[in-house]
Amino acid sequence: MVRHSDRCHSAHRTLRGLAGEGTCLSETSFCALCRTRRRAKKESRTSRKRGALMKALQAKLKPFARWEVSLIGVLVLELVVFSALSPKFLDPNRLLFSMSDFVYLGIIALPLAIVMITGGIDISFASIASLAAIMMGVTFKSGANIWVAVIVGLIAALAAGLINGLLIILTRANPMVITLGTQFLFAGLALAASGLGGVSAFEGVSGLPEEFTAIAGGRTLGLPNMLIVFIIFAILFAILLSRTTFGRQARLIGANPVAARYAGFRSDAVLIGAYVLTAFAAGIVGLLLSSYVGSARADVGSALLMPVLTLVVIGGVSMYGGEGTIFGVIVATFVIGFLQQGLRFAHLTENEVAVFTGVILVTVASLRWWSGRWSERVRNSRVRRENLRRMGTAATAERTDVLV
Amino acid sequence: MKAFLRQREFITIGGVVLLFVFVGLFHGSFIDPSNIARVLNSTVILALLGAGSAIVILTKNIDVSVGSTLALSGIVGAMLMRDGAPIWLAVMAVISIGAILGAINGIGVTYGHVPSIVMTLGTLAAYRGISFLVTGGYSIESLPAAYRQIGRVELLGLPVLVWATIALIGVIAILMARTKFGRSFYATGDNADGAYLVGISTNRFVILAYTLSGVFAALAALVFLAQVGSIGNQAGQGIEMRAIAAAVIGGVSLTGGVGTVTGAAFGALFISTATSSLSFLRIPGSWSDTVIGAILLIALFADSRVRALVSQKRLSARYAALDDVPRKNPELVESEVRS
Amino acid sequence: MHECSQCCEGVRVSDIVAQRPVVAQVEHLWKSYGGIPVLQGVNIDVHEGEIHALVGGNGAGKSTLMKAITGVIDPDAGTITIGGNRVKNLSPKAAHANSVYMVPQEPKLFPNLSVYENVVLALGKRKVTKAKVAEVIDSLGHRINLDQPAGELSISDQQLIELVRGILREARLLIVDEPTAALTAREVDRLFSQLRRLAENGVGIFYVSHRMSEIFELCHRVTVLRDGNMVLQEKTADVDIDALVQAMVPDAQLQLRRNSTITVDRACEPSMRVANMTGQGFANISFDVFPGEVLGIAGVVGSGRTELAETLYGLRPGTGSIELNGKTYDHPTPRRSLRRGLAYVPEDRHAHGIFLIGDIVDNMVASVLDKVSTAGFISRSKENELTARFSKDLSLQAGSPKRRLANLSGGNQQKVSLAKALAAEPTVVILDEPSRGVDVGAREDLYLLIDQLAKEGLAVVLISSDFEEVVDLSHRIVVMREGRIREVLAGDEISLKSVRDLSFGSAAGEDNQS
Amino acid sequence: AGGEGGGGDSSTADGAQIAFIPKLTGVGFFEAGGEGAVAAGKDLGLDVQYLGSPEASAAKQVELINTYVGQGFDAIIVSSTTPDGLCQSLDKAREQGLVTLTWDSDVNPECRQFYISQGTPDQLGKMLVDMTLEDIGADDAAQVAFHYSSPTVTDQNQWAEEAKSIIAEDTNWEVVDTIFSENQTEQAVQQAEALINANPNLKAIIAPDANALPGTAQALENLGRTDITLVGFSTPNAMKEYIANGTLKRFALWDAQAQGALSVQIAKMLIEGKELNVGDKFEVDGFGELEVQPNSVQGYDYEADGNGIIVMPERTIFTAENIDDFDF
Ligand SMILES: Nc1ncnc2c1ncn2[C@@H]1O[C@H](COP(=O)(O)OP(=O)(O)OP(=O)(O)O)[C@@H](O)[C@H]1O
Ligand SMILES: Nc1ncnc2c1ncn2[C@@H]1O[C@H](COP(=O)(O)OP(=O)(O)OP(=O)(O)O)[C@@H](O)[C@H]1O
Ligand SMILES: [Mg+2]
Ligand SMILES: [Mg+2]
Repeated sequence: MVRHSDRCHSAHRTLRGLAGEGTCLSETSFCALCRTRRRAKKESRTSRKRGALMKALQAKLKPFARWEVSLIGVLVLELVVFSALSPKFLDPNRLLFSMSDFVYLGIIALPLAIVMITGGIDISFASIASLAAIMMGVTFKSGANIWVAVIVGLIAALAAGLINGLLIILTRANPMVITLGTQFLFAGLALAASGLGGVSAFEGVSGLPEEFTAIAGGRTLGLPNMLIVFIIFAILFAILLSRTTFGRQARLIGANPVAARYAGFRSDAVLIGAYVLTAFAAGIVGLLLSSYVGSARADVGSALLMPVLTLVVIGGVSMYGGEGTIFGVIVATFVIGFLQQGLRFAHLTENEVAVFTGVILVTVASLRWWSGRWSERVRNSRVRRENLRRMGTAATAERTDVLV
Repeated sequence: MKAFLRQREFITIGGVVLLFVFVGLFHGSFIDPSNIARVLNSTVILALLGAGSAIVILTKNIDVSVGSTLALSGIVGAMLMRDGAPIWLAVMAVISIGAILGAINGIGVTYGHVPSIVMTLGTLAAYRGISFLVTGGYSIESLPAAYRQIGRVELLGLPVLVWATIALIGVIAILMARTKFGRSFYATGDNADGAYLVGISTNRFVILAYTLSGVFAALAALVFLAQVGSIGNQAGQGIEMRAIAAAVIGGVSLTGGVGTVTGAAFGALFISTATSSLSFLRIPGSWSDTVIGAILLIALFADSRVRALVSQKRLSARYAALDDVPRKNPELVESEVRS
Repeated sequence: MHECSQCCEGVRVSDIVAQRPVVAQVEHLWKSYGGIPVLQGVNIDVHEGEIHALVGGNGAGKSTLMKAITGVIDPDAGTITIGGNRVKNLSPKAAHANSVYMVPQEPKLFPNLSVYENVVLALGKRKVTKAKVAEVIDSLGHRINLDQPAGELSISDQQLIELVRGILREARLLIVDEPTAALTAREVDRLFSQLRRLAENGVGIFYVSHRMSEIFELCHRVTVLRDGNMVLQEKTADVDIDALVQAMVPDAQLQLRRNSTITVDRACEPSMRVANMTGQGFANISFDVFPGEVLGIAGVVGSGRTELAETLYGLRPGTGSIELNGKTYDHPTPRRSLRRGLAYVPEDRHAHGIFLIGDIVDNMVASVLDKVSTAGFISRSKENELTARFSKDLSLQAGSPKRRLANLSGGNQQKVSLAKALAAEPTVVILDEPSRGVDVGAREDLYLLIDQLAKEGLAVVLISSDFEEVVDLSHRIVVMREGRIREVLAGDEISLKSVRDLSFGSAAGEDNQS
Repeated sequence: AGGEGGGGDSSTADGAQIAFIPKLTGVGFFEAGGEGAVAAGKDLGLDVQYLGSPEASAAKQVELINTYVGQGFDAIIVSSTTPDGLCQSLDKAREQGLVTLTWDSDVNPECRQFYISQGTPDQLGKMLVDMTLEDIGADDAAQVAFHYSSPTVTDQNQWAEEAKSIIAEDTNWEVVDTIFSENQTEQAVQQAEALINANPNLKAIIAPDANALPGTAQALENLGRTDITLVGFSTPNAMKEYIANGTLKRFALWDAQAQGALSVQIAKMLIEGKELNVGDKFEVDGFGELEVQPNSVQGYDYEADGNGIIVMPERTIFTAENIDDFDF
């Protein structure tokens, strides 16, 4: 009894501490509150015990049902199968370096996952990548320092993201159509910018300085730079989504935007933030690709849309918002990247690769649901058998219990 | 509710008219009957795809595979025609393939429990890949002249294909608005749990919606063959986004349960009017994306304003009505408010 | 214990109802979620013309059982017999074909379809005219525009439409899951006569409720579920409230009635003062509420209380002046309200109150994210601590704090919604229908809590359509009707009758004895 | 690759792997080129793979090239979507000992060894104008328009620019519009229809794109216009119909299959270690004697050993008389 109320007091102090000034809860009454709860607790103790057992069981099983874990399984399977098919596939150096060919998709997919977790979507990022690239190119061509040009490109991307976000919160229209509109708009502006900058759209801006073109193809500490950028983004966004108030609000807005309003979230700011982050990543990718292919062009981003969306979706992000993790997107990046590479190593044509990727995408998504259901069934029937057995022994006692 | 929806379609129609007037001011020949007929004619494909997408969106799903469905079904039809199959047979084949491809999407979404965007992204890639494999990469040329002639037959100044599309969409619209069958699509999208609970076979309606979308894509393919006279593997690439845009501009809500196929068709008309106005406005081809994007955004912005206005009006009308409720007990209404 | 129900019938049958044929029978029904058993071999049946009450604490498995009978969920094991035929792979459609219909606990209407379409679509092949629908709504003592989209209805009107569906459905087995949670006494009464009429026509009815008095008034038989086990099944004539409660919550001492003896110090500054508020659906509202006071706002459905609350909280536009803790508060927004110490627990839990796909921690700290974080980074330990505290204080029976709200029972969801508001440490809290769908044990907790909050100096504004509840808990009661304050009752003026009469605007309250 | 029998020091090319990459797949022209290349490979005992992406994208081509380098191919022949975008990966390929050629659409000359050209922009641009000149006098104040795939593709833009500058210098024509149809046939038809309706006095449309040309022809046919001259580049199979019914009188192309075959033959020579320099003349089966031309014919100012342009000897103008002799 004493111990209990002690706990109450200290707990209350902590709570007050959290709440800061201005709370009106008095300590004693709060503890009176605590006391009145004891009865209810006693009542539920029996069910708790059983619950605890189940929980332990569940905790053991849970990670295996997780989507991300099955993705890792798929990844391992891929590596095994493809290296069996073609020994050159597993050459570590090649494997490492070839990551540059797809991790840039992941760089956009990471913040896009956050956008989709808020229940939105952005399909204009491909155009934003192009816009950033061409703004950078045009600025460079007009005589500016390459790093100034890079900053101009990124500012263009940020502005584009801001436009997306503002349009979405101002019109309250569906983000998909808004960004469909801005997709055209930004792609068009990229072309227009190259025209106004005196760059013919089909040539782009070449002759970018060595220090810039060396970035995307280069290595640091033995790792391809593209991969390093991806890792940095991955860490940043993983923390952002899971550890910050921004990420929490983003997820809960996706879960229930109305309840978010009732809970006093800064929904507009969070939404704008998500779109700006996506645009920023798209801008980075636009610049990286420019560096990678050695010239700034108005169409560097043109083929990004579907692959990036595929990554996000395979990564386990729900289209309806509220669910998804950065880790899933990270794994998905490698799953899809190595899958396509491996299929090419197996001498499949691009069309066969497309068919294969499509089929895998659908199958994996379907298996996700069915395997969850299957494991739930197994678990439930085991629980039932256990309980039946226990009840069998206690049956007599219980029966009298009820009859009384 | 119906009144409001009708109103919503009027907004799109108003937009189309405005666009015509605006471009007509710049370039009189834009509103020549012959040019209007041409615009309508080039709307047909998008209108069909938009209507199909609309039905799927109504059930709170999405179909981004319509472009690939168009390509695959059209290619098979074109090959049949090229190889001398009777036209009716080829037409039936195209429609059945469309239906099958659509149904595959629907079954994946329902029984496979694959989220609709994932399912159709997958089939978007797969169907197009298959059509490449079917053709070996070549486009199918030289379709029978008899078939291509269909694209050019006119009736009362409009191509028959336009009439046929109007009729088809009209029938579907009535079906969707007036029958329990049609309303069940709305119910499924509006509240799938609720629909299931009251005994609507939501799975069946989702599959049906996708099948219809596939059939519409196949019909679009038939129009494509008649109007274009050949079909390649690139056919319909990227058109799915425009089809969805058409539906949304026409008032179909991506959250399901709201909108009409007629609206989607008008949305398509809006887009194709905007696209074909560029040459008339003397806008260089390289600016076309910018202009189309801007028009789309302006349309969405205007739409959101109008919608906000309408709902505000409705709300105040509602509460005004609340005030007018005849007091049941006049003597008590006057009771003093103490505080 | 399954043998019990049989032996009970065999020996003690005296009621005519019990001799009629069985409409539906469930045997050894098992259902688990994620390895946690929710139904553990339940046996239950209902006869033609019988109204069979099903009671139990939050999460006891009542709704789950009913969902299994209507095919909404798939039981793990057990048999379901309807009309003498054993059914397998039941779906709602198949259940309807067997003339079984359920009015769900949470209304599940089609928000964008008209009210009429909502009713018609639920009737399968049966055809009804608008006039017929209007007639049924009228018979429940209500008027609703049939062409209006259902999404615009208040939650209680939505519940009513669900009931209309059930009544028009003409099922042989009708299940109503907590239909009265959002209804007022008069409507409840009308509903009861409808249900009795149906029963007289031979319909078997499962009636799920947390309101004990209703059960004795309406039902022939009662079954109590606890933790997925059937712990009592008796004719209502043979048991009393105490026995039921004892079965539900073995250790609880019930004290539903509580006469507020606390006196409120009106000399001090009011926590909130509202003057001349006018907004959507209400006009000229003025009141004040003092620290330690429970101010009830009573009224019937549609009297504009929710709108008033939402306007004060900053969710809707309105004019008038608000004073919070002595400072004027202009242009409210939810965020600023929470900062200034005004919290709101919404009426529509699922849509507004909680994040169904979030876990308990997510929900509880949602409105105090700033407080559990430093420089934008959430502290895991702080949020877990806060969650643990409130889970304990509200005796949340939810297992792991990582459980999703969607998987909690309605009552536990309500507790989380409440905790979310209280976590903001408000000085004024507006509770909108807080006991909606909350079981007896938890409701008792809730009342104690409200009482306690008031004792601690919190000003509580209690909006409720349960007149008994308002009368019992409030120091003063504002009665609203048609958007206006009709009366403010205090002290001895407060009685069930006065509140009822004022709410309905006539002596019509007489036809109800609740 | 370098170490694995492919490199310049080896003298046999038997079984060598060659990747023949189009800008994009699914377009008749590229498929024909691929077919020619694969067939030539079979004749020569090489493993030629025609591999490309359905979308024209620089990043995708980089990815493909990297994959083939990783797989140890011996030569890469690419129709580039960008002048300098592939340079890094082609450089890497060359470091690994692969033969790097371009066909159809070039990259900057320093990034590849040889470019197997269908004709210089001068030649092709002039050809477009010449074909138009057969119907419209240079002194007419005629309105003409261009129609091709996109403002970002290199070759078509080069030809169009060349043609436009010839038009500006040598004729009285006015270029009223340039429209793009992004490789979409139905857009090609619709855009062309809009173009024609918007410019009632239009006299000629120049469509140097395998997709835009048939699309425009279909548009003319749909609108029943026979008074507009249509010329351009496309494959004969796609145009037979329109030549037969008189929608257009002539268009041009080079033999895409031959271009593919020629590229493979040159790749084989290089794999076998043959050195080629500007001015060298050499015999190729089916093509007679060819000469390595300097990069300057394409307007570049980079020249180096083992680097140059090999121009296909002939281009064909298709008319009603000769079109039935071709099948691709
Ligand atoms: N979909 C689900 N997934 C996991 N658990 C669930 C699910 N639905 C219900 N549960 C759990 O099953 C138990 C029984 O829930 P049910 O809704 O049947 O309770 P109830 O008796 O109706 O309670 P209430 O009176 O609060 O409505 C609860 O503990 C709940 O958490
Ligand atoms: N957003 C809205 N648009 C139109 N009408 C609304 C809206 N919200 C509520 N209403 C209507 O306003 C009326 C008043 O509803 P409200 O819920 O405020 O009443 P209340 O007094 O809180 O009653 P209760 O909470 O018991 O339903 C209801 O008829 C409701 O349908
Ligand atoms: Mg329940
Ligand atoms: Mg209310």
